[in-house]
Amino acid sequence: MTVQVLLFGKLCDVAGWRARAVSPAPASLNALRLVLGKEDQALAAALAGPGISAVLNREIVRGDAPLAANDEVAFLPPMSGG
Amino acid sequence: MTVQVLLFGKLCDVAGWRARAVSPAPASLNALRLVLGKEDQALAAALAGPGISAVLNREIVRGDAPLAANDEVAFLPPMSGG
Amino acid sequence: MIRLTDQAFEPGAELTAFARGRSETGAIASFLGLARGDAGAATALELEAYPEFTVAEIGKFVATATTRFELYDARVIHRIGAIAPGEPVVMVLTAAAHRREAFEACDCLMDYLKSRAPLWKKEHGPAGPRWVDPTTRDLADAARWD
Amino acid sequence: MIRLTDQAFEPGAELTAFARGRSETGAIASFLGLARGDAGAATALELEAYPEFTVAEIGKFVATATTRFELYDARVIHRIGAIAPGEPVVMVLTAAAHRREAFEACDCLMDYLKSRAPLWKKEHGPAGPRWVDPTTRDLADAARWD
Repeated sequence: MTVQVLLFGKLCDVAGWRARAVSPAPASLNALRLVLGKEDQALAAALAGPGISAVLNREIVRGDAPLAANDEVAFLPPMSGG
Repeated sequence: MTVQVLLFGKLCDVAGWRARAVSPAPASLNALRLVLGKEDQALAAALAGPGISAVLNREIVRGDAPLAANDEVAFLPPMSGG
Repeated sequence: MIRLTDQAFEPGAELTAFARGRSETGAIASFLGLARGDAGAATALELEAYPEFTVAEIGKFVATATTRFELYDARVIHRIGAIAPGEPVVMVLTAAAHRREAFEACDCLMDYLKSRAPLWKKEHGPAGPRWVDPTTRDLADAARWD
Repeated sequence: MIRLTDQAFEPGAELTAFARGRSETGAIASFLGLARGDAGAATALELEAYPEFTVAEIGKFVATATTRFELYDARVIHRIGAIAPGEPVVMVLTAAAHRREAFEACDCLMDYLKSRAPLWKKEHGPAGPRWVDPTTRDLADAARWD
């Protein structure tokens, strides 16, 4: 019963990690944000910042969503390619 | 004492020639237009049509201009490249 | 159609392949973005992607643009990983019957890639690394197509 | 910088040559115009120029565009003579620090070539040859930059 969490761009630098398993799986995206933020205030602030997107199993999610075992959640900072 | 005359695009097809020497050299561009038109009414009409540019010695000329021996005059129909 | 690569690519070869055998395409627009050296201020770029997601998202956008601009074809090649100054970072190619559609689609795709595609760009320079945020102009450019 | 040629050219090789060694150029836009077959309605194109004059006039326009759009470089290659469907007719390349300038300059140069450069285009089709006049849209496109 874990969810896989991925961070990209500056969120990686803030947290000091790129991917980790969170176990037990929180019930929702918002619950996952709380779990991650409790251990790391800088990450909590960064995740609450402007322009952060959440992606659940490769689909963008606005707001909250329930989580299940083996879900993949990614947090994405503002994008800039090209 | 000649001027070299060049026609491009549809003007060529109308006149049936691409380049010819006109001798004696007419005194001006307008005089040259008259000389060419006197022998060929279809060309006279085409040269008087919209969007015909005259080029004298590789410079575009608006309206009339004096001609001298060995000048090169080109008449250009509306342009379309690319 | 969409390719992320951590290897240098050759823009001319991409254009040649894209242009081949198109007897009904009148217009091919292309854009090639190179890593600027900024006279020594930038020593390298680093591009990060969320690979499968990034390819899928760009693919969705390309499909929308293909319909909107009546394209015959479109192609996006984007570097990821470390990129030296002068190297290609991104190439967009669009094929249409006429030039206006090809130009606009290419322009629109580049605006999307600059501020809305899941890519993250870090500049390494003498003052250390910094994550690049889209500029105000990038955001305004992308909003032109909304 | 400006080349008229009665031989087929290879667009990819032109892009590769143009893009080489540019550590400060961020953006290269290019446009490639191909002869369309129009599903059999056009069997060949024929392009006429007044060679030295045409090159000089295009050169003046490119110089103006280079200043206006702050280009690092620009290149125009234009076919003359007979051109088969699917073959390249024209290629414009522009290099600038940023993409907006490169795109706009390329677009502007193409609009110029379509209706204002000393070139004359004849289409050969099943119904015989006809001289192509610039379309209303071509004229309006060129006027955008006045």
